[in-house]
Amino acid sequence: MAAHLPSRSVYRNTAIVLFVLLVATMVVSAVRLGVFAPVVALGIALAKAILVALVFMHLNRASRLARLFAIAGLFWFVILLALTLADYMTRSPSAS
Amino acid sequence: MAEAPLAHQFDDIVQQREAAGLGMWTFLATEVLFFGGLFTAYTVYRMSYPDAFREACHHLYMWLGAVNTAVLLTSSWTMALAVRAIATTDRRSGISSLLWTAALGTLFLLIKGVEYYLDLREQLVPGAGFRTAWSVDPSHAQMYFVLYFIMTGLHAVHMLVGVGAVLVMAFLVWRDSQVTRRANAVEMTGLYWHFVDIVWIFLFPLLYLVA
Amino acid sequence: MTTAGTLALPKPSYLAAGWSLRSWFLTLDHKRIAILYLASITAFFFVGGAAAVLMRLELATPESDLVTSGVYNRLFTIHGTIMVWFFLIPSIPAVLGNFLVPLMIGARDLAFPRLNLLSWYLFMLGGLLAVGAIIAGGVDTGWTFYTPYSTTYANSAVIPMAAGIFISGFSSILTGMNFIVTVHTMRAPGMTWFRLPLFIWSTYATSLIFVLATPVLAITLVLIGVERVWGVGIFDPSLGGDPVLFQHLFWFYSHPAVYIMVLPAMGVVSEIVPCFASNRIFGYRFIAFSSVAIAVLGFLVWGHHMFVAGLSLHASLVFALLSFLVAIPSAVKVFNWMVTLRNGTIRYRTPMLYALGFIGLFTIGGLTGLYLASLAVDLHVHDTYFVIAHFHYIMVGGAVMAYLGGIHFWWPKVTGRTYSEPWGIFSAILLFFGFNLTFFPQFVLGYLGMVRRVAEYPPEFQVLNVLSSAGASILGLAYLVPLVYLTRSLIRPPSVGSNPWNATGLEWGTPSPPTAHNFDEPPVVTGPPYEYENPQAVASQEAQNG
Amino acid sequence: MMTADPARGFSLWPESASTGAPDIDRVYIALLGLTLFFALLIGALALGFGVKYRAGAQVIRDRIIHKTPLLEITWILGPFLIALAIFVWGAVVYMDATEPPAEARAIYVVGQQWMWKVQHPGGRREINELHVPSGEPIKLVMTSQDVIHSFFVPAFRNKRDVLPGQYTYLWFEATRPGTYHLFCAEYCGADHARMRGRVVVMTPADFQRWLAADPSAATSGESESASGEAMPPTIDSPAFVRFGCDDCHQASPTPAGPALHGLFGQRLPDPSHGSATVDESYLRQSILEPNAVIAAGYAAPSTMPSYANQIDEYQMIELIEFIKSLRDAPMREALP
Repeated sequence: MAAHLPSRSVYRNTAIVLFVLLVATMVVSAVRLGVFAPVVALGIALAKAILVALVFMHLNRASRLARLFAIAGLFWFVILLALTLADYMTRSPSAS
Repeated sequence: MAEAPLAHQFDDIVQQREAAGLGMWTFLATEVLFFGGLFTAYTVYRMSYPDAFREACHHLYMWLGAVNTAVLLTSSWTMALAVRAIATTDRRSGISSLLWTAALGTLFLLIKGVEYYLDLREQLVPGAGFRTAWSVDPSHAQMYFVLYFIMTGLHAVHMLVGVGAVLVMAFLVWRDSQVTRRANAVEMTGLYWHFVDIVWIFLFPLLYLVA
Repeated sequence: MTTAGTLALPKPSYLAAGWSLRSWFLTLDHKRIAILYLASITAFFFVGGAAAVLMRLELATPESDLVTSGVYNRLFTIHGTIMVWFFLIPSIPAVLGNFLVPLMIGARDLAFPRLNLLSWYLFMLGGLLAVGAIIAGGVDTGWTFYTPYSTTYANSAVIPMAAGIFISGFSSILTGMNFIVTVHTMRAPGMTWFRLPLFIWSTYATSLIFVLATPVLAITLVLIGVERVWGVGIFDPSLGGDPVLFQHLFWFYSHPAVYIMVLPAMGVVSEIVPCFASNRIFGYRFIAFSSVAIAVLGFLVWGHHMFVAGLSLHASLVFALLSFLVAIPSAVKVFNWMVTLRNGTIRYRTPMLYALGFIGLFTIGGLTGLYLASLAVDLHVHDTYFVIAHFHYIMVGGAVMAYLGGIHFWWPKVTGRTYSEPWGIFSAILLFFGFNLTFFPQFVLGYLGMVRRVAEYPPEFQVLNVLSSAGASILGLAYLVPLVYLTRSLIRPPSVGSNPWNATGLEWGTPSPPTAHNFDEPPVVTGPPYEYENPQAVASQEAQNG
Repeated sequence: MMTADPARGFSLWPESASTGAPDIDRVYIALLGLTLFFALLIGALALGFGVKYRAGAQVIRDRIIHKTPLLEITWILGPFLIALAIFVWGAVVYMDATEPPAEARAIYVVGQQWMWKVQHPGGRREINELHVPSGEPIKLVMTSQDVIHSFFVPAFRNKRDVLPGQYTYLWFEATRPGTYHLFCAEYCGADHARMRGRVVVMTPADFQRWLAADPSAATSGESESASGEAMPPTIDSPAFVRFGCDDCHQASPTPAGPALHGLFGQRLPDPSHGSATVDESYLRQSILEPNAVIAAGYAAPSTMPSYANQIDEYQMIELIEFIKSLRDAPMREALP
């Protein structure tokens, strides 16, 4: 079992990248990006989450099934969000 | 290498471990949708009241949020080290990593508590005493804080459960003569811990970096 | 289906393995937990049923004379919440699913027996809270908890009821997790996905909905609770909230929840029909995939509950189109069941009558769903008795018929006893008749414009309401009869052989009732399911089977 | 407070009294036919196979497996095409039934537990009754003071939820004078069942007389007016002065706010949403949340304060009606 696990340095490097991304998101938030600000902030958050999932949660070497369920959770959340917003984004400001 | 005792319903240890892993991932999918409902509500109201959210966000202590993010990221790192140590029969390092993880989790909760206290002092807690000095509709600013408290509050509840689980794991590893018998349980606890970390990774920019 | 190593040794059955309270209430045996669920949901069924009886009595006249409006509002809330969350949703999955999933796939138990027991305790805790809410004055929001009524205006025990449903939701989630993991990891050697009984496919699809939809209901109920207790706005527009958002979140769960009820029912029917037609099921793969298709599509259609609620035009069009698509996998199933009858040797036993009743009533229920999905007609029939009739055809005519069919089908396996066949046939026919008399007039009432959730109505609707109430009394009787003869069958000692129906499937290879660990050795599966030996098939043609 | 239901006898088909009702009936009848067809088909299959292949019957039972998925394709493709056709038809009828014509007469409806309050543009109010002329499109501008209600007139085959905090619209054109049921279709609390009323459809001439009758004299139902053809009532708005709207929204040379005359019905370019049509919802939102939509050419944030929590639904209706009355006429300098 131990042989399947990444070495300590992989974890350390991942942690360092995570910290760099944290600093990056702080720096970016200080810059005025307008409508792109949330996109960038969420993009960085997504990168962090993927790193944690792949390395710390061993999703990169998990069974296909585990990956499938990890993605299923995300996919169904996207269904919830997308179809709800399909309503809100198409409500014109003057009509309901 | 010693393994957890085989439960009667399983044929072998591989099947048992596979079942536990899949069960945990299914549970995490459930958790995604649990928080997903909140993220959806957040998105809808942020789109409806962008100015109020921006103004309300200014009242949060961004630095406390950032420090807390760093604390949680570090705890995920120590958790990953704990899983690795216990899988490689390194009991001493495993226990200390688990304790570090629990300590960092507790630190997170303490900082969060301080932040809640500061919010309370500045009349940012929704309800009758909510501050009135807003350039936007106060009910819209209040919506931000309602979501802020529910989202961070539910996350904090998850953290409490996580700290408890990590401490239990540390105790079991300490007590058990064969440390690898707990490897699978520690790994599952780790999955949960990292998931709670990921939730915060999204909460931080959504709540603290709106401005 | 060929099995090896299932010859029963003289071991005690799971029922004989102890009679102490402890042996039941701390059992980890999936079969005993199924019995615990059976007893508890039967009790809840009669609570919800009693409320329905009072409602139908009240509706026999246009005035609110038997009960006041306030009481009536509590009655339909009791009926809805108890029937949906404490009877229908756990009915087939938690009773038949718990009993059959390990047996059908050749496992000794579910993957997580302790979680399984915990599920039942959570279910009971939730149920007791719900009953407590009823005793503490009742809830008058309807089972849908629409805001801002439920959060700001209702003066009733909303919080205990919401808490009860929240807790029982975790019971659903744990059950779903357990089934998913069990089906994935614990199938017997040779039990490939396409050798699984179709009941397993539909239970698996149901479990996906349990796991992915229930948490959204849970968080929505939390938000209701927070808004009510804390007095802050989340859905109340006077405090900046949006009541339509509540409806989105609520129906994201509650529409798929309809498929939680009807998918397992389809699974039961897919077992009964080939058995009593002595014929292999037609279009196995299409039926299997249609279960998954219904589970997935079911998540994309919730907006059809909101066409007149303020949903934008674009969203309405999208949701309407997607809603129509659900009709396709449903039609696939119905036609495949029909063709399974062809060239069979059909025995009209009690389970088969329930299954045929299901097919007929589900067809009507499904087709009337098209009226509601078509945007135009929904403008008129939304929130009328047309909707009531439609979903009762699905949930009562569909899910409850199949549940009773399944109970009758597996009763010999579960208890080792047989019931009186004439009484079984009588009550199945009575149920079909009573059901149609109750609910068919409601389609007409709905199109005439009678709205739902009213204790009073204009006098010209009385004739149809009296018909419906008369039907309800027959329906009530048809539920009591099986309760009596099934209970009576328990008095005699077990007497049934392992396979009284000559059915295929691993569960029929175990003794009736099965032993505690189901199989002494894991069975080995070597062929596809539903390999029925048709006793009257022409031998020369059988050779062409290939 | 409940108005007596219009008396009706037993019937199996609802009466029809709007231009849109036959369209919806047609879709319904088509669906009935479809239901009948499939129910008979399934019934015939079940009965046919059920009798022919019953145990004991001496028939040839062929066990050849059909290898081609032709049958499956038939009953996947068939229902799909039928579903698609009904979807398109239903959607077209729905869009007609929910999109009010531009020239429709606006009448305001405020739902509250447990009554319908109606306000006509001329100021005439009624409770649990709605008088409308036949042969003219009517647009109901609806909101609720408390919970969600739903305005449902079966004879018009149309309903719409009435939500607190926003306007929703229901439009119809009544065809036949008469009295029709009005129901609340969305459960709204204790007396939801009694939130019933009636819609009185009158000939245009009768309606004009009814409208002109003295509102205070008319308690319910029609009251005869001898004054003949009524003039459209003059609209003035005390609320427009009380809330200080006139301080900024005047046709003066240097207005602090946009002039309002001719505003209603215009299509304004709006940077954040593309464009927005000024209708009742737009005016309502602009009064309650001045910053929600800023038309192109105006500075954001607006200097106008929010009137949320100061203005009730009836004052809102008054303001909107006043703004709508300022068609092209220059604004009067002195308001009463």
